Amino acid sequence: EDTLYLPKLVYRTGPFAPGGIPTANGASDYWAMINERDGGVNGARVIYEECEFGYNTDRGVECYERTKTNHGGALIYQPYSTGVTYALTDRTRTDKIPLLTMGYGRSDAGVGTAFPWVFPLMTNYWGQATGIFKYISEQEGGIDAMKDKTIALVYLDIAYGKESIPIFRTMSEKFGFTLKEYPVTFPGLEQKATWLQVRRARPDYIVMWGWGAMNQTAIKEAAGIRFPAEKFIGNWWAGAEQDTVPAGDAAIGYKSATFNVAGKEFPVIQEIVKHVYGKGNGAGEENVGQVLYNRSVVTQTFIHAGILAAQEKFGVKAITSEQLRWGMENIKIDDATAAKMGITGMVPNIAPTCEDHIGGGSFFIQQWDGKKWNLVSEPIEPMNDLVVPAMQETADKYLKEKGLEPATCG
Amino acid sequence: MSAPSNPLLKVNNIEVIYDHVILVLKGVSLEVEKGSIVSILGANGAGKTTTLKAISNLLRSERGEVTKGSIEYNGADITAKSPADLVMDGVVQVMEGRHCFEHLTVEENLLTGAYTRKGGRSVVNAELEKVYHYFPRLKERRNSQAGYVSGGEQQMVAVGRALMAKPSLILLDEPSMGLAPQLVEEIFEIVRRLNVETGVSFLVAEQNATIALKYAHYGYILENGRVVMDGDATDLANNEDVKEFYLGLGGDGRKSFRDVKHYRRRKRWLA
Amino acid sequence: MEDFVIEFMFFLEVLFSGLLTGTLYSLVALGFVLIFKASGVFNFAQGAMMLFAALSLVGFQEMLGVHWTVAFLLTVVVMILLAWCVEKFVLGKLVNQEPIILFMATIGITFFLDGFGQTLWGSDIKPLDIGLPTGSLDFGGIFVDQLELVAGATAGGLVLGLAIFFNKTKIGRALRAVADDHQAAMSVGISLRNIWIIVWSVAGLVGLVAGIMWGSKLGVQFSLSLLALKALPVLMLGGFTSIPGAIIGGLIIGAGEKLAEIYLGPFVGGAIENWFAYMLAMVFLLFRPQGLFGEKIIERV
Amino acid sequence: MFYREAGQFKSSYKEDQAVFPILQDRIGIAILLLVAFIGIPLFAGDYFVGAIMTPFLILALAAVGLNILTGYAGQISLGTGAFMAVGAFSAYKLATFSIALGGAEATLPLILTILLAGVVAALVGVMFGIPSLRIKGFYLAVATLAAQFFIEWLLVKVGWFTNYSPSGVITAPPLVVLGYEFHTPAEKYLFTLTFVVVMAMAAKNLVRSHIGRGWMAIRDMDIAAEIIGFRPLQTKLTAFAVSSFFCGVAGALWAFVHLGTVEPEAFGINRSFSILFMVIIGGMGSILGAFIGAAFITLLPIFLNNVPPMIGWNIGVDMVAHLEFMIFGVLIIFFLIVEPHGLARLWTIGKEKLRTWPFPY
Amino acid sequence: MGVHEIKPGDVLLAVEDISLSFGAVRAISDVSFDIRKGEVRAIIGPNGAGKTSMLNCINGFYHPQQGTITYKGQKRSAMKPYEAAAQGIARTFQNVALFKGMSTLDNIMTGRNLKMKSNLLTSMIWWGKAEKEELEHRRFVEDIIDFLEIEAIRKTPVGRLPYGLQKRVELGRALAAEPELLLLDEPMAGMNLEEKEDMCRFILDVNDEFGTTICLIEHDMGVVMDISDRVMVLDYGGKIGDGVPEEVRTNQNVIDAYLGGGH
Ligand SMILES: Nc1ncnc2c1ncn2[C@@H]1O[C@H](COP(=O)(O)OP(=O)(O)OP(=O)(O)O)[C@@H](O)[C@H]1O
Ligand SMILES: Nc1ncnc2c1ncn2[C@@H]1O[C@H](COP(=O)(O)OP(=O)(O)OP(=O)(O)O)[C@@H](O)[C@H]1O
Ligand SMILES: [Mg+2]
Ligand SMILES: [Mg+2]
Repeated sequence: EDTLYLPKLVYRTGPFAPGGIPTANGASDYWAMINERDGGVNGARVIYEECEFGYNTDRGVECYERTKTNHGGALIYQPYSTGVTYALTDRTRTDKIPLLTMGYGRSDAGVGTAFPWVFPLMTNYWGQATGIFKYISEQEGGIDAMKDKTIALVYLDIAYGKESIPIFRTMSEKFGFTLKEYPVTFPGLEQKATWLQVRRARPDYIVMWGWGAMNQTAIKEAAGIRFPAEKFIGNWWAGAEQDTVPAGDAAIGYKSATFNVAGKEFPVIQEIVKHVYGKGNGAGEENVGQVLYNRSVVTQTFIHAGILAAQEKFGVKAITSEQLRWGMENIKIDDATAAKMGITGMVPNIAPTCEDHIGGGSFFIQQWDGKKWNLVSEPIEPMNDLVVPAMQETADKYLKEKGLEPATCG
Repeated sequence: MSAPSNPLLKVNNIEVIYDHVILVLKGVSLEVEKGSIVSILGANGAGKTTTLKAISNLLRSERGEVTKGSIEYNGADITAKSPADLVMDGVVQVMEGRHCFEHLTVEENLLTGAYTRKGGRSVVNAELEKVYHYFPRLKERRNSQAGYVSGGEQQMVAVGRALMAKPSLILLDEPSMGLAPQLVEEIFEIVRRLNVETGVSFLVAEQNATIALKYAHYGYILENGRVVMDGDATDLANNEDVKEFYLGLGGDGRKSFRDVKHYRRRKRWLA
Repeated sequence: MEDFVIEFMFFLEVLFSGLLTGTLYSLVALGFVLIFKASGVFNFAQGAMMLFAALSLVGFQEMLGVHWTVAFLLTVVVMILLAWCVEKFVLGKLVNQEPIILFMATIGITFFLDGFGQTLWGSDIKPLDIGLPTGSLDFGGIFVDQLELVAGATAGGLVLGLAIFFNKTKIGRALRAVADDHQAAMSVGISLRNIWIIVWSVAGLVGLVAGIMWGSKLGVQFSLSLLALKALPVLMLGGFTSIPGAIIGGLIIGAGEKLAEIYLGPFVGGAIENWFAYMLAMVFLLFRPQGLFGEKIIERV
Repeated sequence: MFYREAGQFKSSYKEDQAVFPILQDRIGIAILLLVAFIGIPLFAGDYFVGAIMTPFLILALAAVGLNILTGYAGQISLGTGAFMAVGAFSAYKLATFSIALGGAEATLPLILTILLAGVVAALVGVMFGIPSLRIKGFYLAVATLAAQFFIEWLLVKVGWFTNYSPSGVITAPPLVVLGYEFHTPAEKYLFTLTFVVVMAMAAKNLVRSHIGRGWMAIRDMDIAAEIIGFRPLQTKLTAFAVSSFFCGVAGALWAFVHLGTVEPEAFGINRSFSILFMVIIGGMGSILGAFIGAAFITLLPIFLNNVPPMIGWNIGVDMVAHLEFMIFGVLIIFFLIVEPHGLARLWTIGKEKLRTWPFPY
Repeated sequence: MGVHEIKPGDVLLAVEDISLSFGAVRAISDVSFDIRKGEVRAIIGPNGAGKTSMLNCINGFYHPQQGTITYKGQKRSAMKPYEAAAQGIARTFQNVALFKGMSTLDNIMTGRNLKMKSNLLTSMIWWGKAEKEELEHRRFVEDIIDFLEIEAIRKTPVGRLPYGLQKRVELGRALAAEPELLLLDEPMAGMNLEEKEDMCRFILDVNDEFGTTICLIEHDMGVVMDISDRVMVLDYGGKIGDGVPEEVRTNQNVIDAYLGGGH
C-alpha cells in the first residue's frame, strides 16, 4: 500500500504550548480529514505522526532524527520553532528532506540556490516588515507622509526578535521616518521599563516582533499607557486569539499581520468539521477557525499541493522527500488550486521556483474586535526591491562560511 | 544490682548497620534502672555513640539502622518512634561534639531546649535560671552567637540545652569533652544532683573512666561493637584489667605519660 | 526648566513603577525565603508551586464553575496536601543531608509538578480574573497600574504577618534551629515533620497569592514558573533567611533594574534588566556576603 | 569500610594509585572503550549515534567541567551555559577569522580552534570566579547567573560575535582535520568521543593530583584549607578556569559537531540548570558521575518518551510528555533517597557488595 | 631579609602583650609569652580563657588589635593563615576540621601541598613529572600513617571515623607539612586513657626525633604536667601563670581559677 509519511514536531507542552496546541491541531485535523475523505492523496494514505519537543531545540533535533527514517522516510518537516529550524538547516541538507518554515526561520532562506531544502514560502520577516510599513504609510496617506513620523519597534530580545531590525533601519533611512527600537528581555513577562520608554517617546505607531507570553503582556501594557490600539501592529506571530483573549478589553482594536485568514467559513475548514469532528474525532474543537489553526491548515494544503505536483511529475504515488522538494518548488497556488484545496480567500496566491523559495507571496493586516479577528487590508506585497538583495547578500555569506557551492537550478 | 525486673530502658542485643554495609554494633544489650546512672566505657570506635543514637533514634538521620534486636523504654518498644516523640516521652540525648545551633545566641539555644515544655514562660525562665546557675559562664555569654563561643562553652550549651527539656532519661555522649577539670567534676556533680533530687536516670558514654565510674552505679564496657564486660561501677573500678587499661593504675600506681613512650600496652578482651 | 520638570516627573514614574514591580517579585521571593529559613533548603520548586496553585485555582473555577473564593479555599487545601506529600515522600527521607542534595530533591518535585499540573489542567493559557482592578490610574501624568498597587499592598501585608508569626512564636526559633542543624533540632524534640508541613503549606499559600497576582497580569500559563528567575536576585540581595529582606530586596531590584534599563539601557542596546538585576545583587553581596538581612555566615575554627 | 582493602594487596603505591586499581574494573573499562570506539559506530544506527550518543557525550563533557567546579571545588555555578556559549562563539570567531582575511585554506586547524575556544572560556570563567572569594554557597550562584545572563545578552547584542548575521546565529564550518572531513554521524561521533575520552582522562588526573586535593579541601572546609596553606583565591580561580575550559570546549563541540547552526539561546539558563542536575544526580566529585548523570538527564526522558509508543500504548504526545515529566521527577527523588551522594556512589556501593558477596559484613 | 638560624633553646616565637577582642568580648588582654625552639609548650586555662584564640593569632587566623608577634626573630604584621603555613606553622583544631569528603590518605596528603610543585598541565598529563612527585610524597605520608598506626583506615572517608581517630588523622595532616612549630588544640579531648598515651607517644616522638617545637592546649592535667616543658595559664584572656609544670601546679591563682580542689 502506498503511504506518505508526514512527521510533525509539535509542542503541546511547556512555555509555548498556547501557540503550539492550535498549530498542532490544525495539521493533525487536516490530514485526518484527507485520509477520511479521499483515503489519502491520490490514494496514497497519509501517515501523520507527532513528536513532542516542548519547544526545546535538543529534543527537536532528537525528534527529527528519530522520525526521519520511519515509514519509508519522512517527506518534509515543519518545526514551528526558530531554534529547531536553525539546527535542522544542516541536517536536512545532508538528509535531502525539505524543511517547510512558512513564516519563520532565516530570512535569507528564501534563496533557493543557497538553501535548496528550505521553504519559507509566502514572505519572510523582512518582507513582512516592509509590508507592515507599507500598510502604515497607507494609513497616513502615502510614503511621503511618513517623513516626520516615529515608529517604535518593540521586539523580543532574541535571535528571532532581532531579525527584522536591519530592514527597518534601511527603511527609516530610505523613507525618513524615525525608528525607535525597544528590546524586551526574554521571555517578556515583565515589560514595564520598555513601555515607560515608549510612552515617553510618543511614537505614532508601534510594531511588535513578539512571541508567546510576551504578546498579551505587551498589549496590556500598551493599554496601560493609553496607546491607541489601532496604531499598535504585531507581526504574524503576535496576532492570535491566544495573544488577545488573555489581554481582555485591552486588546480591542489591536492589529497584526497574517498571511492566512481566521474563521470557519472556508470550505476546507468546513470539510474538517464535517469529516473529522462530525465523526467524533479531532484534536481540539475549540481551536478550529482560530488564526494559528487555520495557518497550520493552510500550510498543510501547500504540502498537499506539493505532493500532488510531485506525484504528477514522477508518476508515483508514494513519492520521496527529494521528489517532494521538486513538488514544493513547483506548486502554483492560483485561484484554481485554491478552489480545489478549499482555501479560496484564505491565503494569498504564490508560485515558488527553484531559485525563489518564497514565491512572491503577500499578506494581510487583521484587527481584533474583542471576539474575533477581521481583515482590515487588501493583500500587501513586500518591497522586494529592498528585500531580495539583502537576502542574496547574507545567503552568499552563509555559503562562504559553510564552504558550500550554490545549488544549480535548471 | 542484680538482674533487674522492669528497667526504665532495655536494649536487647541490637545490631546496627550504617549505609547498608557497615556493621557497627554486633549485638549490644544493656539496661538502665529507673533512677540510676549507667556509664558506657570503650575505646574510640567501640560504638558508644552509635548505641546512644540507636536509642534516641537519631541513627536514621545518619543512614544507619537497627537491623536486629529491640529497644524498650518503660516497657514499650521505641525502635519506631521519632526522636521528637522520644523527647516528649522524656528521653533526651546530648550529642557528641557540641552540636549547637550556630546562628542562635547561647540563650536561644537553651530556650529551644525547652521546645517541648508545657506551661508558659515562667516555668521556662525558672529552668533557664537553673542552667545559668550551673554554668555561670553561659550567663556571661548569653547574647553571643553560639557559633562563636569557645569549645567548652559550646559543650556547656549542649548539656544545658538538654536539661531544659526536664527529661526523665538523659543520654550523655562524652559530656566532659573539652571541659576544664573543675568543670568536669561539676558536670558530674550536676548529674548526681539531678539524679538524687529529681530521680532523672542517666546513660553516659564517657572516656574519662575514672570519673565516670566514680559517679555511675553501673557500667558497661564496649569493644568494637560488643559488650565485653559489665557490672557495678565499684566492681569494675576494682577489676584489674579495667584498672590497667581504663584507669591507668597498673600494679605500681599511675604511670607517667612520659614513660608510656617506651613501651606499648596492647591487650583486648576477646571480642 | 519646563522639560526638566517633565524629566523629573518621568524619573519619579520610573522609580515608582520600579518599586511596585519589585513588590511583585518579592511575592515570589517570599516563598523561597520561608522554606530556606525552615530547612536550609533552596526550594527550586517554588516557581512550579506558584504555577500549580494558580492552575488549580482557575481549574476549579472552570471545572466546578464555583465562585473564586470557593476555588481559593479548595486550592489552599490542595497546597496543604502537597506540603504533606513533600514531607512524607521527599524531605522526611532526606533528613540531615547537605543542602545541595535537598535542592536537587526539590528539582525532582518541580518536574513532577510541571507534569502533574499540565496533566490535570492542560497547557493552554487561561485568563484569570477574580475582579482585581486592571488598567492604570493617572496621577497628574504619572500612570500607576492598579493591579500592582494591590499586589504591593498584599505583599506588604503578607510580610508583616509572616514576620510577626515567625518572630513572636517559638516556631520561629525552632525554624532557625532546624535550618542550622537537623539532628540537633530533633534531639531537642523539634518535630521536623510538623515544621516542614507548616512551612511548605505557608509557602504554598504565598505561592498561590503570587500566582493570582501574576496570573491576573499574564494569564495563567506555563511561563509563570519562569518568574522564579526574576525572584532569585531579590532573594539573594535580601538574604535567603530574611522575610523583610524579600520585600526590601524586591524594592531595590525592581527600582534598580527599571532605572538601569531606562537610563543605561539606551547606551548599550537595551534589554539589560535581567543581568543587571543579578549584577546589582552581586555588588551588594560583595559587601554583605549573607545578603542585606541574611544570617551572618559563621567562620570559625 | 575497612574490608575494602581485603584481598586487594598492592605491591607498590604506584599500583595503588592507579585510576582503576581493581583488575575487574580495568577489564570493564577496556570493554567499554572497545564498544564505544568500535561497537557503536559499526552497529548502531544514525539515530542512536547522531541524536543520542553525540549530544550525550558533549553534555557529559560539560558536566565533567562543572563537576570540577561544583563537585570538587564546591563552588555552585549556574553559568555553565554561558561558558559553553563563550566556547562556541569564540570557536566560531577563530574559525572564521582568517576567512575574513581571505583564503579559506588559511584557517586555524580545527582542533586548535576548539582548544583555544576553551582557553577563552577559561579566561571569562576566571573573571566571573573572582567574587567567589567573598561570596559563598548558594549566594555564589548570583555571580554565575550574572555571567549567564550577561553573556547571553552580549552575544545577542554585539553583532561582531556573529559576524553581523542578522538572525544572530552562527554557522559552523565543515569539520576538516588534516584534510579529512568528518561528515557522517558516526564520524562526528568518533570525533567527539576522542575529545571526551582524552579530556575526561585529563580531568581524572587533575583531581587526583595535589591541585584536585586543594579543590576538595576548599570545598570541605575552606578555613582549614587556608590554614594548612592553600591560597583560597588561587585555588578557586584555577577551578573556575579549568571548569570553564571544559565547558568551553563542550560548547564548541555542541555548535560545530552537533548542531552546526546555533543561536545563543541554545546555551540558555536551562542548559546551565540541566548540567548542574547531571552533576548532582551523577554524584558530586566523581568524573564517572558526570557521565552517569548526563546519561540520566539526557537519555532517560527520551527513553521515557519512547516507551508508550513502543509498547503500542497510544495516548496523545502531550500526555506522554506529561508522564515523562512526572516519572522523571519521581525517579530523581527516588535515587536521591536511595543514595544521596549520587548514582556514581550507588555504583561503587553495588560493587562493594558484589566483591564481599556472599558475606556482606 | 633572610631569617637567621635558630638553635634549640632560642626563642622561636615571641608574643608581646597582644590583645584581641570581639566587640565587647575581650578574648585576650595584654598577654606576652614565648616559645623556645624544641620545647613542648602547654597553654592551659578555664573554658573561654582565650587559649584557642591565642593559637588563632599565632597562625594568622585572628589579627590581634594590639601587640606584636615575632617569629624566627622576624616581627610580622598581620599575615594570612597560608603565609603562616608557608613559614612552617602547622596546627590541629579543637573541633576536628578534617576534609570530610576525602579519605584519610588524601587528608594527610593535603598536608604536603606546599611542597608539591607540579602545575596544571603536568598534572593533567600525569605520566612522568606529576606521578613521580605524587609517589615521593605518598611515601612520606605512608611513613606518617605507619607512625600513627592508622594503616587500616587509609582509604576510609574520614567523615565516618570515630572522633578519636579523626583527631589522629588531623595530627597526621599537620605532621605531613614537616612543620617547625606545631600547634595542637586539645589533641586528646574525647580519648580514653590508652589513646591518650598513644597520642603522648606521638607528640613526644615528633618532638625529639624531628626536633619539632610543640605548643599544645589540653585540659587533662595529667598529660600536661607530664609531657610539657613549660606551661602558661590563661584566665579571662589574661595570663595568670607561666613556668615549669611544678611551679604552675603549686601556683595558688592557677589552683583557684582552674585546677579546682580535685588536684
Ligand atoms: N555515619 C557513619 N557511617 C559509617 N560508619 C560510621 C558512621 N558513624 C560511625 N561509624 C562507624 O561506627 C563505629 C563506631 O562509631 P562510634 O562513633 O559509635 O564510636 P564511639 O565509641 O562513639 O567512638 P568515640 O569514642 O571516638 O566517639 C566506628 O568504627 C565508625 O567508623
Ligand atoms: N570569633 C569570635 N567571635 C566572638 N567571640 C569569640 C570569637 N572567638 C572566641 N570568642 C570568645 O573569646 C573567648 C575565648 O575563646 P577561646 O575559644 O579562645 O576559649 P578557649 O580558651 O579555647 O576555651 P575552651 O577551652 O573552651 O576552648 C570566649 O569567650 C569566646 O566566646
Ligand atoms: Mg562517640
Ligand atoms: Mg579552645
